[in-house]
Amino acid sequence: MRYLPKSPADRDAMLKAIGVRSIDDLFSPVPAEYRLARDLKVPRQMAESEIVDWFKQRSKENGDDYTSFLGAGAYFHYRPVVIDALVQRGEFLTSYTPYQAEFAQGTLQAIFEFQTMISELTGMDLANASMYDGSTGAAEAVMMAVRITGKSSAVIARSLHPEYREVLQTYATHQGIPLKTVAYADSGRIDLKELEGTFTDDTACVLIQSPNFFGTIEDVEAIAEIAHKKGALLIVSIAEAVSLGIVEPPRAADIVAMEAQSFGVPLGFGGPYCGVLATKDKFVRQMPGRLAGQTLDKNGKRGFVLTLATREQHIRREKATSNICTNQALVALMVNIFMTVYGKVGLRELAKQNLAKTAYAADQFGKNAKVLFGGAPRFNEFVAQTSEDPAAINSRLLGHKIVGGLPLKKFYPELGNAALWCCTELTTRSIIDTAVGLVAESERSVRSMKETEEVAL
Amino acid sequence: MRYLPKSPADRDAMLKAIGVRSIDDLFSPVPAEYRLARDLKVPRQMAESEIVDWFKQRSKENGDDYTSFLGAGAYFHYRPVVIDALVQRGEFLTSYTPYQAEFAQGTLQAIFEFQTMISELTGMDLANASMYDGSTGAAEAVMMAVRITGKSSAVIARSLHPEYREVLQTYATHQGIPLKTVAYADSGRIDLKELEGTFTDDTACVLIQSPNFFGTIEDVEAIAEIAHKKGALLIVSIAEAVSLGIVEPPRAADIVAMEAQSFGVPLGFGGPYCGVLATKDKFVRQMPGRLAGQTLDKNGKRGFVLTLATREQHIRREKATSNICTNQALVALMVNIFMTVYGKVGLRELAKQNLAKTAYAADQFGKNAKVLFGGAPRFNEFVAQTSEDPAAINSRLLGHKIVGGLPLKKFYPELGNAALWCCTELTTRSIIDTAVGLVAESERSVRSMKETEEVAL
Amino acid sequence: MKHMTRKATRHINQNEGLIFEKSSPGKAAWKLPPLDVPEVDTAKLLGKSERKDLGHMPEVSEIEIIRHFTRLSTWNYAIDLGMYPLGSCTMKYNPRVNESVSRIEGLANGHPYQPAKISQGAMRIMKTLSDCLIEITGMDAITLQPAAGAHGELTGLLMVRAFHESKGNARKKILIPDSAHGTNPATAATVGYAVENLKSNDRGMVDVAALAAQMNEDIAALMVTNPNTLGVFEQEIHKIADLMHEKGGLLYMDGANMNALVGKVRPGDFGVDVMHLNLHKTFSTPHGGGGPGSGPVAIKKILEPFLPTPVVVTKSDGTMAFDYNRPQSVGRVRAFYGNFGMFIRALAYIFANGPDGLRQTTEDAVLNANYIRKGLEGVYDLPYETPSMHEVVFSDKIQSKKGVKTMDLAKRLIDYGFHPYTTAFPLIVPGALMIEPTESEPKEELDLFIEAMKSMAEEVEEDPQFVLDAPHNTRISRLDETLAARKPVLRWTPEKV
Amino acid sequence: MKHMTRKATRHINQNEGLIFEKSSPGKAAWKLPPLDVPEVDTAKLLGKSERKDLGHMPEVSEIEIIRHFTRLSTWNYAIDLGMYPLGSCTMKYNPRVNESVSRIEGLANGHPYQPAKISQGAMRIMKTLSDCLIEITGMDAITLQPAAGAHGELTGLLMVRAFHESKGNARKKILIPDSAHGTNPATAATVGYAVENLKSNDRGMVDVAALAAQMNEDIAALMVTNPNTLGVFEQEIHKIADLMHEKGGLLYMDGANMNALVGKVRPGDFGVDVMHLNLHKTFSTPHGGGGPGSGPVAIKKILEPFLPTPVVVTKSDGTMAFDYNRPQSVGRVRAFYGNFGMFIRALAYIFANGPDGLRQTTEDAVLNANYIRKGLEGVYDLPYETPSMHEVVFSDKIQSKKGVKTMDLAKRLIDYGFHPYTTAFPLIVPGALMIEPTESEPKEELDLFIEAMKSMAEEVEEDPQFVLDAPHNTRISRLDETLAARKPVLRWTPEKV
Ligand SMILES: Cc1ncc(COP(=O)(O)O)c(C=O)c1O
Ligand SMILES: Cc1ncc(COP(=O)(O)O)c(C=O)c1O
Repeated sequence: MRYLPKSPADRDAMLKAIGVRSIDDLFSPVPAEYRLARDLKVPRQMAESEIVDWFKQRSKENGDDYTSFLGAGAYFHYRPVVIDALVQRGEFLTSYTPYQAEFAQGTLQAIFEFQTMISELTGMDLANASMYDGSTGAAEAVMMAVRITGKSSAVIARSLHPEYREVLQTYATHQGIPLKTVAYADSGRIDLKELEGTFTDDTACVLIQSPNFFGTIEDVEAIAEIAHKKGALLIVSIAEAVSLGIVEPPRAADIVAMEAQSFGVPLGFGGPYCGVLATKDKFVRQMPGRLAGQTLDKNGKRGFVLTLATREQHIRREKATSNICTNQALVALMVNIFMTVYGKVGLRELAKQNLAKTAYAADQFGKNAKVLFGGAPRFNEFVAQTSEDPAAINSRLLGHKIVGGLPLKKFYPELGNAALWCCTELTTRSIIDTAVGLVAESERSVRSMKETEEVAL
Repeated sequence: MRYLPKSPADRDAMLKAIGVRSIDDLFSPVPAEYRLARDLKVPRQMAESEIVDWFKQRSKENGDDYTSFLGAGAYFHYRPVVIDALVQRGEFLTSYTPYQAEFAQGTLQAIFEFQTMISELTGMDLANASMYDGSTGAAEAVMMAVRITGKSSAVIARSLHPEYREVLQTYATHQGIPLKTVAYADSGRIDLKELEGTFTDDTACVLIQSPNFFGTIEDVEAIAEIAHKKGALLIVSIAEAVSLGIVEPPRAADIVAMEAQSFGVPLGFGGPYCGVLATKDKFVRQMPGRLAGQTLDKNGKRGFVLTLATREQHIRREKATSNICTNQALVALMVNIFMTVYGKVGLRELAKQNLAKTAYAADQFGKNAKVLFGGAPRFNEFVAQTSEDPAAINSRLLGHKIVGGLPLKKFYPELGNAALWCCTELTTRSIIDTAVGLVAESERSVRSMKETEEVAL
Repeated sequence: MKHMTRKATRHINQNEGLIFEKSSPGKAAWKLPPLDVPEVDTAKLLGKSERKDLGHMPEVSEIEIIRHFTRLSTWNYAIDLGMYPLGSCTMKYNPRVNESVSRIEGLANGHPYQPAKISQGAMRIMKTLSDCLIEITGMDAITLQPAAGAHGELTGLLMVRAFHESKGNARKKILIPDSAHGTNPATAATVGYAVENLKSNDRGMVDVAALAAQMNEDIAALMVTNPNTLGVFEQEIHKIADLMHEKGGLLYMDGANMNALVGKVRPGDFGVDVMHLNLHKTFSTPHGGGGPGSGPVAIKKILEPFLPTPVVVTKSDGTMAFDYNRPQSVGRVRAFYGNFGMFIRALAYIFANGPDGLRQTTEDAVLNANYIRKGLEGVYDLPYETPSMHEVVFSDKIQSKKGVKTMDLAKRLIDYGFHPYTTAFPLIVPGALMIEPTESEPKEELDLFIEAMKSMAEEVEEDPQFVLDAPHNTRISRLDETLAARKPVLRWTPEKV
Repeated sequence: MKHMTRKATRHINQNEGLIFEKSSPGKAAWKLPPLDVPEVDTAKLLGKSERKDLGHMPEVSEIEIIRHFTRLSTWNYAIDLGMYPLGSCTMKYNPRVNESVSRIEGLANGHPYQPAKISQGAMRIMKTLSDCLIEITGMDAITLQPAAGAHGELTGLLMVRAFHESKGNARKKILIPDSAHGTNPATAATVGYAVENLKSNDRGMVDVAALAAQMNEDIAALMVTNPNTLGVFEQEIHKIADLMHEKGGLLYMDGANMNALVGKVRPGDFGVDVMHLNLHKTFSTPHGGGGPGSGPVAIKKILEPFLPTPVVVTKSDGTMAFDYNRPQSVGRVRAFYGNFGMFIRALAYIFANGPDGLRQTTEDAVLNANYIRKGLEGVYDLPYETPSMHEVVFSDKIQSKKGVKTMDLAKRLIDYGFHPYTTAFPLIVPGALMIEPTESEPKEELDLFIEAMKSMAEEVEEDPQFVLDAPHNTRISRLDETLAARKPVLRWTPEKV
C-alpha cells in the first residue's frame, strides 16, 4: 500500500525487536472469534488515476456546468485563489488542534486574527474559533443564553432558516427548552406584535436571522429592545456573511451565531462550512468552543495560546459549556483569508455588488411575477411568486443549464407558488435576463391557458 | 493594483524620505521625448474571477475533453498529484537559482538527487541540473562533442525527431558544424551501412534517438561501436523518458540528451519541458548547464552547492560551454518527484504497461492497416500506413472526441499515408478498439470504392 | 541546546506581526469585475440598516497576505514535517489525492439544494461511503450527518434515547468508564442524561463485575471506547455487551480508536449497537489545525428508524434520492447533509487502500505502537502492562521524582523536533504520556523518536531544570497560559494613541 | 547571534537525508490500474534491448516523499517568505492566480500537435500575449519561442545575423559593454560572432564617443541593457541607436531590466531594433529555483522575415493557425512553440494589472530602489552617483578595508532573514552589492532591510571576524565551494559495505 512507509524487511526487524513472531501475535488481545478471517467487501485497491477518474465522473453527474440562483443558507461567491494556495500548505492542513502552543503559533495567531475580524464585523466584543456550522452554532447559542439567564425557554422566528429550526428543535428537546415560533409579517420581517406577546418570564432568548431566510433585513434594534425589556437575550443568526459588508451588524444583539460559508468556503454540497459565535465580553465564560488568547513567553514576547479551557469538555466533562471538540479550523482559516483579501473596503464593495445584482433581478422579476416582502430592505435574496409551480419552471430552466430559485412549498406551504432567488456578484445580467425571460414565458402561457379556459366556459 | 503593497501614504512618505516631490522626478533620467504620455493599449485591469473565466474559455476551445493518440516527443502520462502539491510550495516555486547555498539547500539537495537519478536511469556517470528541452539539449550535446573531440562535423539520424533536427540545424549553422543525415532502414532503425559510410575524419559525433521518432528502439551498441571506431562520440537523444523503465539505457553512449517531459510534466501545449544532459565523468568540464555538487560546511556537515561554475557564462562569458543561464529547475523538480514516486520497481511496471498497450494496439491496427517497421522492437509508438490519408481518418475520429495519430506526410513524405500512433498507460483498450474500428471502416470503404471503380472500368 | 538528536536543527525563521499591524488605507488585495447592472443607491435601499464603516478590518495587498500566512505556517509543526504522535488523535498521513478530488468543480461547487437530477454524483459518493463504512464496522445502517466525533456521540445518544422512548422509557443515565474522553460525559449531558462513572480494573479495562453490579434499568447505554484510551482492547467486550443487552441497555462505542481495528475486527461483530467514526482520524481526512472533522454514526437495525433526516436511498429506477419521510427520526443534527468534503476524502482513502491496504494499515499502526512501547519500556513508567494495540500510554512517574512532569517533557520534545504525545489524558493515568504513532511512521522516524525520548530521560537525570525551561529551540519560549486565562485578550485592538 | 533585527528568529527545523538513504526494497508510492490488454512477454518483444535493473533508483512511500520535499523546502528562502533583492533578477511577487489558470485542464493537457481546430484556445493565448508585449515594448513583431533570456538573446542575434546575411554580409562582431551580463558575450559566441568590449564612462553609461570611434561595418550589433546593470538609464540611447544605424548596425536590447520601463517608456520608441523580454522577471512567472523562464524576442519590421517558425497568424475566417511557410526564417530554436505555460502566467499578470497597474508597478519598483539607495547612502560605497532606476549598486569598498567582502556581507545578511543581493556583478564594480527590491516590497520590509544592512555595517566595524564567519543562524554553516569544485561529487553513490 503506497501510503505505508515500510518494507517487508522493516516489518520483520520491528517484530523481532518487539519479540513476537508475527503480526498476528500483536492482535492476540482480540478474542479469536471476533477476528475477521476474510477481506472486507470494499472496492479493490485503486490506482490514483482511477480514483481521480471515479470522482470526475461523479462531478459530471453533479451538474458541473450549471449556473444557479440558489442561496438559502449556502452562497456561491468567488473564492480568491490565494485561499486554497495557502490552506493547502501542509503546515496548516496537517497540523492538529494547537494544544502545544510553542509548536503551533501559526494556527494560533491565525485564530486570534479570525476572532478579531469576526468581532469587528459582527459588532461584538469577541468571537470564538469556530463551531460546526450556522445551524449548530445557533442551537449552541440558545443553550448558552439559557445558561446565562437561568431561564429555560426560547422564542424563534419562523423566518429563521427552516433547517436551523429543525436542528434547534433536536437539541432543545432533550435540554428541556420549550420553543415558540413567531410568524413573519407582510414585510417579511418578524411580526413584532406577535413577538412581544410571546415572551414569558421564562424566556431566555429570542433567536432571529438577519438577513432572514427570505433575504429580508430585520429591524434588529427594535427586536433587541423588546427582548431586553423582557429580560431575554437577543441572538442573531447570520447565514449570509457577505451582508455584513453593507448591512449594519446586530450590535444590539447579545450573541451572534454566524455561518461564515460565504467568506471563501466552497459550496461543497453543504459542508464543511464554518459556524462561529460572537458575543459580549461579559458572557465569555458561557461561550462554547475554543478561544485563542494573547499572552507572553518567558522573555516577554507576544504569543498566543488556547485559553479559558475550563469551559470545555476535556476539563469539565459533563459540566462543560458544550461537548464540541474538533471544530472547523481549516475552514475558519479560509474565512480568515477571505476577510483579509477583501478587508475594510472590499467587503463593502462586494456586498454592494450583491445588492445591485439582486435589486436588478428583483426589479426584472417584479415585472413578470409577484415579488413578495417589498416592505423591508433585503440583501441578496428575494421571494418571487409565480402562477405556475416553480418546480415546473425550474425544470425548464434546467434545460438552459440554469438552476432556478428554491421552491418554498416544502418549508412555507402558505406562500404557495413561491421560490427563493439569490444573486451574488457572480450572477451575470445576461443569466438574470434569461431566467426572467423564462418566468415571463411561464406567466404568459398560464395567462393564455386561463384565457382559453375562460373562453371555453 | 492588488499586488502592490503600498498605500498612498506609504508612497508619499517614501518620496519625502528620498527628497523628491513626485514619482516623475525619479523618471527624470529618461529623456522626456521617450516617456509614454498615454496608457498602454492592453486590456483593462481585470478581476481575478474574470481572468479565471477568460482562461477557462480558452481551455474549452482547446479540446479539453478529447482522448489522444499523439506522442511524437510529447507524451500523456498520469501525473501523481503529489507533484503539484509539492512544487507549488512557495519555498520551491518562488526561490531563485540557488546562488546562496546556505539559504537554498532545499533546491540544491533536490537537484543533486535529480542528477543522481538521471545518471542512474541513463546509465551515465553524471547529469546536469537541466537544459531548456530535449531539442536544445541535443544541439548543446553536439556542440559539446565538437569541443571534446576537436572535430567539427556531426552525423544525425533521420529518425531523430524532425523538430530536434531543425533546432540542431539552427544552432549548427553558425557554429560551422556541417550536418549529415543518415536514413532509416526497413526495420525503422538507422541504416548502419549508410552510417558507416558517412563518417569522415572530421566527424565529432553521431546523434541518434532511441526509441527513435517512430518508436523503434535502436541497436545502440552497434552504433556506438561504429562511432567509436571512427573516433567519434555517440550522442543518444531520448524523447520518451518512460522507455527507460524497460529499455536498456544507452550505456555505450558518450552523451545522453534527454527530454524528461514524460516524467510528470504536463503536456502544456509543448512547454515548459525538461531537457537534461548526462555523460561520462571525463567529459564533465565540457558539460553545459548547472551542476550541483556535494561538499561540507565549516563543521563538517554535508551540504550542496552549485559547482564547476567556471564552465558557465557568468564566469567565462564568451568562452563558456554554453550561454544557458535560467534553466528548467521547477520542471526538473516535477521530474524528480515523478521518478521518486515510481522508483526502481514502479518505473519498470509503468513502462511495461506502455509496452503492452502499444503491442495490443499495433496488433489490432495490423489487422486492418499496415504497421511499418516490424523488424525491430518498439516502445510505445508505431507507424501505421492506411489506404486513406490519415488526416481524413483523423477528422472522423475527432467526431468521436478522439485525436488520431500524427500524420507523417509533413516530416516523412516518403512514408505516404502514414501516421505515428502512441499508447501510454492512460490509453484504454476501449478507446484503442474504437480507433481501430474507424480505421478498419476507412480501409473497407477505400476497398469497396476501389472495387466499385474496378467494376466501373 | 543540550543534547541534540539527528532529528532537527535550528534555522532562521521569519517574524511576522498581526495582519492589522500591516494595514494601511488604500492597500487592497481585491478587485471586482465591472458591475453589469445599474448601480444602486444603498442609502435608499437599506435606510438605517446600511452599514457605514467596517471598523478595523485590514487593508493589505495580495503579496502581504501570501507572506503573512506563509510565515505563520512555518511556525507550525505538521504531519507533513514528521511524526505527530498525539494519542487518541490518529495523526496519519493525509493523502494529497484526497485534497485534489475534493476540489473537482462539480463536487466543490455543488449546492446542497440543487435538484436531485443533478445531484446524483454527490449522492452516489455518500451512498458508496456509507456502504463501505457499514461493511468496515459490521453495522447495519449509518448517518453521515454529524460534523465531528462529539457530534457523532450526540447523534448516537439521541438515537439511543429515541429507542428507549419508543419502548416507553427514555431511562436516565449513561455509564461511562473513568478512562473515557471528555466529550463522552459532555455529550451525555447534552442529550439530557446523567453520567454514571464506571471504574476501570487494574488492567485498565472495564471492570465487568462492577458493570454487572452497576447495570440496571435506569441505564440507557454504556459508552465504551475500544480499544480504550489506554490503547487496550476490551477483551471481554461481548460479555459487556451481553450485560447491557440483558437489562435492555445499549452498547455505544466511541470509534476514535478504529485505526486499531479496521479490516481486522468489526465492532458490529462483538455486540456494539451504535458507534461513531472519526473520518478525520481513521480515514485520513486532514485535521487542519483543529477541524473540520466528520463523525458518521453506524448503527444496528433496531436503531434505523431513528436516523437523522435525510437519509440517502436508492430508488427503484436506480437513481438516488434523499428520504425525508422518517416519522421516528431524531430530527436533524445540522443543516444540509454533513461535512460532505470529508466524505470525498474518506472514500478516496478507502479506494486507495482496498481491503488489503486497510488491513495492512491497521497492522502497521499496531506494530508501530508496540515498537515504541518496547523501545521505551523501563525508561518511562508503564502504568498498565496490558498489551497495547495502536497506542501506548506511559506516565511521568519516574521523571516527576525530579520535578519534571509530562507537560515539561512535552515541551522539551519539541526541541528535538517532534510534536509531543497527548498529555493529561486519560485521567486514570496521572501524568500520562499517550503515544499513538499511527501506521504512517517509517522505522527510521520511530527510532529517532525513541532516541529523543531516551535522551530526554537522561537530561532529566542530569539537569532537570534545563528540561523544565524547555522549549529552547523554538522561536518563542514557553508561553504563560495562566496570564492568558487571567486577563483574557481574545482580539486585537489598536493601541490608543 | 550578535545583532538581531526585528526580521527573523531561529526556530527548530527538520533534518532530512538523501532520498536514496530512505529507500528499502518493497516500499512503493505508486500503483497502476489493472492492465486491460493482454500482458506481454517483454523478453520476446525487446530481446537484448530489455532493461533488467534500475540500479539505485529509490523505493519509498508517499508519506516519505511528502515529508522529504516538504522538509527540503523549508531550507529555502523564497519571495513568499520575504524580500529577495537579487539585482538583475526581478524577484517580484508570483501571483497565485497564474498558477491556477495554467493548470486548467484543456491548457495543461493540450498536446502541441493536436489539430488546429482544437488548439484555438492556446493560439489565442499566444496571440493575445504577443499583441500585449508588442504594445508594451513599442516593437512591431515578436516570437515567443525562446525558453529563457539567454535563449532570447540567441534568437535575437540569429535574426540580426540573418538580416545582415540578407544584405550580403553577416558581419563579424557584436559590441558589448563591460557592464553586460555574461550571457551576452556567451550568446554572441554561440551565433558565431566575435565579441568586442565597449567601455563604460565614469557615469556607468555607454561612452558614446568611444562607441562612435569603435563602430564600423564589421559590427553587426550593439547589445545594450537599458536600464543597464547599474540600474542606470542610458540617457543617450537614441544617439547610440543613431550611431549604430548610421553604420548599418542594429541595436539589440537585453530586456532583463524592463521592470523599470513598462508603461513608462518603450524601447521601440527609442531606437531599439531587437530585444528580448524575460517573462520570468518582468512578467511575474515564478523562478522555481532556477527556471523555467521564457524569453520572447520583440523586433522591428525589418527583422520580421527572419522570425523562427512557426508564427501564430490569424486567418481570414478569424481562426488562428501556425504559419510554417517562412522562407527567410532563422529556423527553429526549440521544439514546439516555447514555454507555453509561462505565456499563460505572463498574460494573467498583464490582465491583472491593466495599463494603470503596469505603470504603477514600474513606478513602485523605481520608488523602492531609490528609497533603499537613500537609506544606505554613506553606509555603503556608491561607486556611481548617476540616478538609479529600479535597482541600485553599492560596493564593499568601505567594508573591505576591514577584510569583509560583498560575499561575506551576503552571508551575514542571511542571518538577518534576508536573501542577499547579487554579488560580483556587474564586473565594472569591484565587490558589487546589486540590489533590486522590485515593486513587491512594502515599506515595512524595506525599512527592515535598511536596518539590517546598517546593523551589518556596524558589525563590520566592531567585529569583522564575526561577519566573516557568517552565516550563524542557518541550519548549515558556510559551505566549502572550493572543495566541491576540486573533487566534484555530482551524484550519490551507495557507500561500499
Ligand atoms: C476517544 C475520543 N473520543 C471522542 C473524541 C472527540 O472527537 P471530535 O474531536 O472529533 O469531536 C476524541 C477526540 O480527540 C477522542 O480522542
Ligand atoms: C541582464 C541580464 N541579461 C541576461 C540574463 C539571462 O537571462 P536568463 O537567465 O533568462 O537566460 C540575465 C539573467 O539573470 C540578466 O540579468
